[in-house]
Amino acid sequence: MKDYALMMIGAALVNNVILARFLGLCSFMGVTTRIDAAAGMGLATTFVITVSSMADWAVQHYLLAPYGLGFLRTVTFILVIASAVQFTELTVRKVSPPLFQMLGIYLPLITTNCAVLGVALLLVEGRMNFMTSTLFAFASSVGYSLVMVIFAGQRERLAVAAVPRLFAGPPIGFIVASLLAMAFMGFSGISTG
Amino acid sequence: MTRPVEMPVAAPYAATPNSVSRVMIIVMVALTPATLFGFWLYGWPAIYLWMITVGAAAGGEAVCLQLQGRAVAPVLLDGSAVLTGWLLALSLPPWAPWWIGVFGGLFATVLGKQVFGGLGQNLFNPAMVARVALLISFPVHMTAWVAPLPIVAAAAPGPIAGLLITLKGMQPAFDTVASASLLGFAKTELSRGVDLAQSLLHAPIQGWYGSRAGSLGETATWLIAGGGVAMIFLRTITWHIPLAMLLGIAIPAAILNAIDPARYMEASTHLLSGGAMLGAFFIATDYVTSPNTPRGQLVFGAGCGVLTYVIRTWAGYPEGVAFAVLLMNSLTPIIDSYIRPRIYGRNRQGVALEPGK
Amino acid sequence: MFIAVASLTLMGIALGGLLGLAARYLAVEENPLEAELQALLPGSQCGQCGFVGCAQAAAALARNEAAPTLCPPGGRAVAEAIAARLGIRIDLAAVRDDGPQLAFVAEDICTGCCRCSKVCPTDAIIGAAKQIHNVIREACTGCGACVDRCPTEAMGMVPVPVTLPHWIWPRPATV
Amino acid sequence: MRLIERFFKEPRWGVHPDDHKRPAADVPLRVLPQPARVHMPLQQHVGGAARPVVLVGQKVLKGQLLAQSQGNISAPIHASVSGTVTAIAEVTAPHPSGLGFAAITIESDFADRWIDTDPVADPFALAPEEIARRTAAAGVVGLGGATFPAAVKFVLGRRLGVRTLIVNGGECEPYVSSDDRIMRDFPEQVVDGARIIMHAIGADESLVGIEDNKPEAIAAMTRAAAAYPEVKIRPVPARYPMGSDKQLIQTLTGKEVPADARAAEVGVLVHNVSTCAAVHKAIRLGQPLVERIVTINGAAVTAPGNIFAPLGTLVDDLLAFCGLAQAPARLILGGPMMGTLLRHGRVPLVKGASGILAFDAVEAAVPEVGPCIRCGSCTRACPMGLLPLEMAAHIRSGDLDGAIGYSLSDCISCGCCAYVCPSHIPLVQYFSHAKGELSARERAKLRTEAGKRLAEARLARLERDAREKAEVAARRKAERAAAKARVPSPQPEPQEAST
Repeated sequence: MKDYALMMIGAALVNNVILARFLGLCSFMGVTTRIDAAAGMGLATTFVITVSSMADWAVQHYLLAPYGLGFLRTVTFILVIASAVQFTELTVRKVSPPLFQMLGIYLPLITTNCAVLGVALLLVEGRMNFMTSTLFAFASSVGYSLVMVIFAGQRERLAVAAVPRLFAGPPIGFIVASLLAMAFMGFSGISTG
Repeated sequence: MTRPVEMPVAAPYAATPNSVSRVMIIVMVALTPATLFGFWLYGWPAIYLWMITVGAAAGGEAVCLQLQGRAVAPVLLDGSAVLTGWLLALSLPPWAPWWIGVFGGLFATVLGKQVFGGLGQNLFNPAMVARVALLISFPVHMTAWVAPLPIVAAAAPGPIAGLLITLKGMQPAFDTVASASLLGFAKTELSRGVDLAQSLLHAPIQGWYGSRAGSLGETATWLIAGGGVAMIFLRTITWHIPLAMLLGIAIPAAILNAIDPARYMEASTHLLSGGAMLGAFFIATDYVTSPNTPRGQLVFGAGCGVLTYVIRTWAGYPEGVAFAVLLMNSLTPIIDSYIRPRIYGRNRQGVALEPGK
Repeated sequence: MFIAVASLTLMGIALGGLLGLAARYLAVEENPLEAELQALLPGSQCGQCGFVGCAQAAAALARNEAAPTLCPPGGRAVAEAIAARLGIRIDLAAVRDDGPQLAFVAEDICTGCCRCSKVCPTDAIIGAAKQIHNVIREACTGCGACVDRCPTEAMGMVPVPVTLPHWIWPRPATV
Repeated sequence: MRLIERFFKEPRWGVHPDDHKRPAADVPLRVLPQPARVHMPLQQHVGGAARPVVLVGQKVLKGQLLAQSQGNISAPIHASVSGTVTAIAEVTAPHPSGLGFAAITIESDFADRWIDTDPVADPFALAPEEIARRTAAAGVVGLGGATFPAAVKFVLGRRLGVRTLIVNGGECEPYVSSDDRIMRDFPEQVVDGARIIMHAIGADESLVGIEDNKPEAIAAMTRAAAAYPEVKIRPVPARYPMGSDKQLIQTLTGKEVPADARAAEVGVLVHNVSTCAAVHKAIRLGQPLVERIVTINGAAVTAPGNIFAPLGTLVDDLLAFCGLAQAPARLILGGPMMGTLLRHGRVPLVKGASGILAFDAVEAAVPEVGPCIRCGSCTRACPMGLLPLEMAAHIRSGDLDGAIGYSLSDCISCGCCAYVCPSHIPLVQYFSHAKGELSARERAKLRTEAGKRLAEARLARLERDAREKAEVAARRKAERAAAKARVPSPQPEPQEAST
């Protein structure tokens, strides 16, 4: 139990997908202009990561590994992810048209969000069992959502701040992201301790 | 200065005597006793480091303003850059080499503040940004503490020797005074498997009045707290953040200490060591990076406290105030956007009240 | 090799089938984007955007074939509203906005030719043939369609005069 | 002890500026000598401007109707001196823009002859509707500064069954003491006016809220109200903006007026003490509202104090009467917190003007504006519980909708936020600017809609014309064909006339 908790904290905070592994940066910069859009993106991505990593685990263990099809891993994973994204897109469009509007192009682009494939590949590398890998994927995506929401809040404030022209827009965004990553380093050591 | 009549000025045509520089001056005055005590305790190297850090912070601000083509003097005179450098200096090891102060001071005002557009625009506390950057980049120098060696003591370095320490690093003559802060010591011992009951027996000496190894600002705990309380009474800050933060440290500490005293230190030790007091009264209360509403401030303070405790207890770093403050700084916009005051005639959700009630 | 091809094919078919089902059950009607856009446009059909009327302009906007800044009489406010609806960012500095305008007739040059009143989309210009024309301020949308039609250059545009109840505090100079 | 009290007992909203009310408030009331000329603006109230009923050159008596009200919410204007109407033209309005508005100019004959009045000996025998009618005819509007026609509120209060009349003697604006003076000098008029209003709206009690920095007024009012237990004098803490309706209602009754609702909907109605006195004069003496007490104050004034002056008097004349020690660095109509900046003194005294302040350079100094440090002083001071710093930040970056999200519409422009701001940011100006922009946007929208309707009407018309033309052409063609078919019959075509 304690191991699961530590593993999840590690995946969510210490080795945060965005701040420590630098995955999913395009959505991190793209969909964080408003808190609600970032939260929606976080939810959608959480869903996609969790579902696709479960499916990917099954594909890896029952198809790729037994038949020695390791070379097909990326292709099949992308196939699974793309389907999960399509499904999410249909759902979001049905359930929340305004959110669909806000996410815009970034919703179908979850397919190419490297965080999704990255987590799936990390799972394969980690050789985890089904339970652990699902929890790991879920915790990673919660960490992703958390950082997305935090960063969106900060960007909302930056939008009304008098940032010098030289730094306005993405530059100050990346500076903030780096300072945020520095702050998250405070958690380092928790999962090992 | 009156403005030309052509552009109408809106009411009110009266203004409070309060001003930004008055606020900054009050904070500096509140910091002075603790700083002087630190100077006395750690001698000349501490004085030099303080001057270097404050100078670097102010210099960094001046250069940035110059580059942006803004007037330098009026902005520097508001005192915010000096205060940032001062707070940073209080959180550094007092005998740290000069470049720590320079790097930190510049980092604080340039990357912590001016790139955001200057005073009021930054998202993170500049002093803590610099401290965390230093801690991550130079862990050895940032955790090299010295035992207190009052300036009047015979063994203490004089003005010249002190200058050498600041410029060239620790001199062999003073190797004996190298020490560890209590939190760092306990953490190291715990990681070696020595429990607190054992390790605290030969821990670094803790003077009740603050005579112990640590940064300038962590030793004079009571003077810091006194300055903070004075600021509360002068209404420069409100009580919400300091109280919430101290409780946020004390409550989990007391609970876990009661469960396993061999592993978890007492609440009072937590409160009186490290940057807890400095953080609660002077750093977390920074207007710019903390929430605006009393309820938001309670959440913010409690968050700072709990995170400080969590990082101190379970994470890799012995001291967590700076990290905790930065983490809560990052949550401030979200706290502010969800915790708002109730508007007259509306409920908390912003919906108009029913006339019947 | 066979297994690889077969498994990929099977996966593709299975997932495609699932998505097909999902698309059926989660179908939504298309957004009435065009109608919404048309509601945002001034609706005076002045034609300054290059389209025949506002409906055509809205259709072009919905198909992403026109810029949100296409409407001169709408000015900055309309451009902003359209951009917000389409979820795109625009450079507002590029939009010329001299504030609301009104047409006026220089009475000493007007020949009473009636050409302006024929093109006015809101019938805001009155005057019979050979009589000096006049603009009804309340009805004029400031589209400027009449200005080019006047053979004697008697038509012009002026900013709506500021009156006491319509005066707005200037935004304070920023520091 | 006082420190502790200050710490815990202060209300949670508002500010406490230096009140500067004395010595002006303690100087006995003076009466302005007849001015040579007055300008009576047609719009001295909320609502529609009055319509002139006199002609240039006409002789008028004091109290004679000059312009009648137009529309449901409006008020008539009466002559404040006897004399001759010399012009109906634009004069500078008491407004920061310095724009003009229409006014009727009367050259005084210095006779001060009143028109025949219609006094009522026992107002309580009159029907409430009759009191409202007489109050409306006398042109009484809210004299605290809101200038809402008083009679409209009577009718509204009666319809909504208001039980409590709140008489506003808060007068929290610094420098201004005209309400204080009216309570000290004419407390019977105020109390009688309040009782008449209670009768007009059917209220059972009236609470007179007076800030506790006016002990003389409290004493005078208590004496005057001693015989009437239904009129209760309630001292309230001196704190700006206690004189704001919503805050006074909350302090006196504990009730909160819901957003977007009127005070009458929670069973209370607020009238200013000066309004009460004006109602007393309108009913008991039959005199329309043509004079008021106005405070002349500020360091540039030699002899500050309260002046009883005819409406329409130029501010310059009032200042000349009190004497100017120097050219004022700033002229304000009203108080310093919410008053109106005047560009010069050639502006007429209007019904809602409680004070005229002539500031010297020291008082008028505007501190340098700095960046917002998010200290939250404004949030703590805001009596409405708003977040002025967030609203201003959004307005500054051009995001008006963001400011609306912070409930800009609830702002009462009291000025507390801008007063306490340590960076001296002109917050109220940001909000006024945004409110103006938003109402301009609203007007533009209405205009666009009207334009759309007109365009549709035109299209319909063109279509109809085209259709009719086509029909006529078709008929003609048919007829011609028919005519061609039976060439020999030269019959006239009767349908022609009907088209």
